Amino acid sequence: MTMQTLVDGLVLGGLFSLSAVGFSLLFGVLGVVNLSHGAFVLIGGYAAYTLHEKLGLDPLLALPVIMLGMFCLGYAFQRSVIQWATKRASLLASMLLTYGFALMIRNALVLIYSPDFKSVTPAYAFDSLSFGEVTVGLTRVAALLVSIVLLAALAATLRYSSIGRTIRATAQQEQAAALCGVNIRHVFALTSGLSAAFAGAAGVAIGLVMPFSPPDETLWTVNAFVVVTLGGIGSPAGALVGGLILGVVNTMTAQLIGAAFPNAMMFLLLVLMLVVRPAGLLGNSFKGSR
Amino acid sequence: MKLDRRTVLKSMGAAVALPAIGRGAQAQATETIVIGGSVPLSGRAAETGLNVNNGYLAAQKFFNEQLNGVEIDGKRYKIDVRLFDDASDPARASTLIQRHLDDGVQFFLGSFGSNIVLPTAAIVERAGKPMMQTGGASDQIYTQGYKNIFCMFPRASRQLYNTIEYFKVLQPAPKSIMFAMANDAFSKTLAEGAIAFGKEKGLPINDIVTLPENITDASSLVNQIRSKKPDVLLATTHDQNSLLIARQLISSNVDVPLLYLSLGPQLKSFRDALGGYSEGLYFQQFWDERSPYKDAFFGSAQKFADYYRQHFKRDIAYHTASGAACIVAYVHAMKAANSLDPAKVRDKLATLDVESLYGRIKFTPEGDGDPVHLGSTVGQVLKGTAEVVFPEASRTAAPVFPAPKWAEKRRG
Amino acid sequence: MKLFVSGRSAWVSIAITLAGALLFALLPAFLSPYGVRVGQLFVLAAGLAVAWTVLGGFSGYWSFGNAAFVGTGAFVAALIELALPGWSPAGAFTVALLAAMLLNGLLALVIAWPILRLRGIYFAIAMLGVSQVCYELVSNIDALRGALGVNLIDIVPKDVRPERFYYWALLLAATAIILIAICVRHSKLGYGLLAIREDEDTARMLGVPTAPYKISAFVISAMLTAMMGVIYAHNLGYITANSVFRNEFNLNVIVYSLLGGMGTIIGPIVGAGVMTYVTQVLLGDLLDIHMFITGLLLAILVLAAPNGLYGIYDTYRLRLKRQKREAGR
Amino acid sequence: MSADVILAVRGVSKSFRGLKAVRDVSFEVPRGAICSLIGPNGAGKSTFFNLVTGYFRPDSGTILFEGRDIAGASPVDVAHLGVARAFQIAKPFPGMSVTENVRIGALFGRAGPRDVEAVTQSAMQLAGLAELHDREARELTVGQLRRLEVARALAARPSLLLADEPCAGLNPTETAEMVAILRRARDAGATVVLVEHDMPAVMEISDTVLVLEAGALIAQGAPQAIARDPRVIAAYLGTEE
Repeated sequence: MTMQTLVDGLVLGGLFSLSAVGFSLLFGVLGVVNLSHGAFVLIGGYAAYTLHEKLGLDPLLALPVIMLGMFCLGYAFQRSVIQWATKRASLLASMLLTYGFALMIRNALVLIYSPDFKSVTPAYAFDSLSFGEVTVGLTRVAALLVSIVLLAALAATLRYSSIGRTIRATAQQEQAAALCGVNIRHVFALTSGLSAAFAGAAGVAIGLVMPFSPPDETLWTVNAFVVVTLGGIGSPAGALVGGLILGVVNTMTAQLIGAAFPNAMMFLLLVLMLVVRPAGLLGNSFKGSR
Repeated sequence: MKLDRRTVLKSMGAAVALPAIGRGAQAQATETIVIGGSVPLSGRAAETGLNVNNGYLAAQKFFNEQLNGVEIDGKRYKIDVRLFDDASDPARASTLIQRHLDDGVQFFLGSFGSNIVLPTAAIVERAGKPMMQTGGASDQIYTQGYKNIFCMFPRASRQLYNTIEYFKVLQPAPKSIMFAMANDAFSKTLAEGAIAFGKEKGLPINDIVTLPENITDASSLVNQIRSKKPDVLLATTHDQNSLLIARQLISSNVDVPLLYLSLGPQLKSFRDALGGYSEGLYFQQFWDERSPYKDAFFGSAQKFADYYRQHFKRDIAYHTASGAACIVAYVHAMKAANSLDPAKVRDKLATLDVESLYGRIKFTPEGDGDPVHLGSTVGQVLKGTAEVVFPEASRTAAPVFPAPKWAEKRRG
Repeated sequence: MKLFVSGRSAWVSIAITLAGALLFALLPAFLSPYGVRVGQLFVLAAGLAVAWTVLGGFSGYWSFGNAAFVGTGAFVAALIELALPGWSPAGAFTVALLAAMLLNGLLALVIAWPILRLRGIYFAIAMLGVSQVCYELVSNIDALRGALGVNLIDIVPKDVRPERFYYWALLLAATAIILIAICVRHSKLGYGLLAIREDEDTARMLGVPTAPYKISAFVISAMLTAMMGVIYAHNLGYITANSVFRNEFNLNVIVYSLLGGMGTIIGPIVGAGVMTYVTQVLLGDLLDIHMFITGLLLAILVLAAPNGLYGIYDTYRLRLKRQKREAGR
Repeated sequence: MSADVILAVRGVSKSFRGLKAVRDVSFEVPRGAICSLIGPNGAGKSTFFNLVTGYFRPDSGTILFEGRDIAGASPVDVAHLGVARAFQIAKPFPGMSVTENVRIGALFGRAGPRDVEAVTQSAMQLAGLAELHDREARELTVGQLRRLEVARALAARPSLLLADEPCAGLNPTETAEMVAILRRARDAGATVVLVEHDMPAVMEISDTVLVLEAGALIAQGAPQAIARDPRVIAAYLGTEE
């Protein structure tokens, strides 16, 4: 039973990781806390729903398309709105700006898709995999795999590609990078695009596993907060660690303390972690932990 | 659907001022009965809020367009339902209800969610105006001594009486029953009322699990079911959570002979999402369009449903019907009182006993729905449709117990 | 020791506040009950925003979790009233109010020590977490009744209309909050907090005892917020955790300050007035897009007037001052 | 240690991640002196200020202020003992008037609560800011800001004033004014230690000059002697290797 709980937690954690990595990246590189992150996640979910309903496209096949679309959205969001806000106001004020966008997106989703829950259920949604005593839903395993593959791909991109190197350099030494001829605005927008693309991917994975409705955006934003605070800022590894811990804490609390308490435990952990080690277990991969 | 403040005021003026001043001058102009209220159209409760909203509006449309209004004391009136979005914010709801009161609205419709309904009910009660509502069933509302607040549902703790009766007659008798309740006022009262009644009836209620109000993972519940193997799981959860629980039970291949999800399987979208796996699921059934109810205005439950479908795109739900029934109840009471005096209409509401599209409308002295006539029946998904299986008097199909296992459904 | 450092302007502000409060106290005579209820929302918003300002505006520590104190205050009061069944309403209410403020002060004191070591965005996140923890605990521990909800005693005197009574109660509380904020602002504590906001390290080198000052401001802010929460809850009469631990309480107070002018006392009051009018009156009729418009307004506010209305006024005032000086030469 | 030594630094070292910013520095500053700390960029001058004001804790050594070891004491305590610092990049509180800025210095300094106003006024007088009293800090020029910075530090009634490049970026008139202000500060009872690059100003004002290079103290003495010291010249011009 404990094994089952552990596995359930890890699978759930994979989703948390993927849903937080974009938030983490934006926070780490730009310092922007994007309160509309959860709304971006949901846009991904609804996109998967629409493609599945209208075109019969399997969510896993739709994933690249959705990520591409979300990338463009994120790029434009940074170049048009966030950039303006961070320049004219403060980073804290940009939090309010993104909150405003979260409200707008949520309202728009209600108008377009109605407030009813939606779910994406391909034929394999009800199948499961068993390993001895442990049974896990197939879609959950698929979501976990998607998370790991995408997080690894992101880590590799950041580490080895020239874009990734530029992003890391810019995050560490914004002015130096600018002096070296890096187009900071472009790099920031690329980061924002990546962030949104991963939010979208998380939305697809979430849509595959559970029903969702517009008010859920708050949930995914808050989860991203907790994951980043636990794991560390700005790195796929931090998001993975934070997400997996959160997932396991979630299922273990439900099992051992009571099904109603995972959220309380999660936020307690968040506050404790902030107090003990504000930059998370793996620290801020860009700016040096405080 | 947007309301323009000026037209609101104008028609308020028509409704309120005219009866007092000379009637003759504007006799040919159609007068209106303004019914005000709020619904949550944004926030978590928006889904049901929209159903309630559409029920109100469908009835309004029907009365005005099909019946050319209603005749009371020899005069014809159009019904004018004025709603606003309270965004599930009790302070906002109170403020806007006050605006309706100030504008002279005499009759009120309720919002959804007891923490919204109660503060607004207090204001309306104090003003001595009646409120018909279909969204606040928590017991707290009915222990305040309010005289003007009427609900289409029995208070939450009484809603599952039929369900418990059904568990009592199950063959073979269940050896263990597990409850899972979402942690919100309604779901909790619903479950606790049922648990108390069930224990009184000697049912083996062995496990009670409290879930968060919104869940992203039901694996701990699934694991408990796996290890405790209850014969019955009764979950008082909202539909999104119900679907998650069902999906995780299916994909974990954990069977329960009687899986009862209070909210969820009523909805077509829920059954579609589960496909064949929804077969045999139980739920709390308040209303079915095939119910044999006669309605003095719509004709029958079925005719109401047909009318609704002609004019509204959104799927019909029991809250749509109960919302429409609120207006129907008002019209019956107004006709019986032969007056638009809110105090007289209130008195007639209190003694109302009439069959409607939604069922036989009759309230307890505290104002909630009569648990026998307005209580829920036991529903089950059979061959893809939502049937009523208990009590036998209203049965549309015979229950299947134990329900087929997931593995059997998987094979098709 | 002198109460105020800048004595004259403090007394002027206090006089203006008292005059303003008196004026507002007379308003119900001219307003419809609906107007009075809108007034309630405004006074509530202003009180909460000024209470937030004592920490957030003065010291620059933006709390994104003041709903924790609104909600904890409301539930502490409700539960204490439940525990005092035989008492007169006024007596039970007084005890409940004082206990709620005291307990919130204690709560703030306990979490202040670790949390106020965090700066900027980390403090903001931590407070968001604190408010969520409080919400989850109140909802999920049955004894606290957050899920089932709890009734509060009726404290309205027989011959007073409830909307007026609560308008005056909220106004009284908000006035007290504003007066306390003025005292803080013009005292040594206030100057220290401003120094912390501008540059905490510099402040320390100037000898500002930063840690005790921040904690004091935090505790004051928490107690004042709880006071508003208790009255708000009584006004509703029945609360669940969802009625008082509202995200709006976390974020709107910041919006009011940003809109009106961060760091000032008049700013959040003006901001609360404008936002209450816009969201409750102008957008009261809009059924399905008021959330969208609120979001849009927020975005426009941050983008177009990052320093708020006060910032616009301030720029204008500086220009006037300069022109006057140049003309005088 | 004789009574008229206000600051005695003994064997102080500080390193950051293996980089030695200050290595084994010892010197004394007599009460009532004006003492300049010079050296190339990165020589450890600012680190040294940070050590004295309690912003950093030295790895080893003692810092005796009026006979009391303040190494590792918190900045607040150091300030209360009577050490004030004027920053190189002026950090006034921009939304406040000149008077309010100076008043903060007085409030948290060593003046009694009843003397705050008098101290504020006299510090503004001393720094030549009386005319600008109601100007807001953000309206000031660089030179005025620098004077505000010094006035705020002096309002704390320090017995030791640490001034971080008070003349940087000032024109000759403003520099002369600043030199006069620092002299008046000394005459009012504060010992002054400054870090400065402006050599003519250093030569004019200092009683003693200390030269740091790569974290080590390489020379100290009267200004004229220092100007001729070959090690100092080498440090500034670079040795030919």
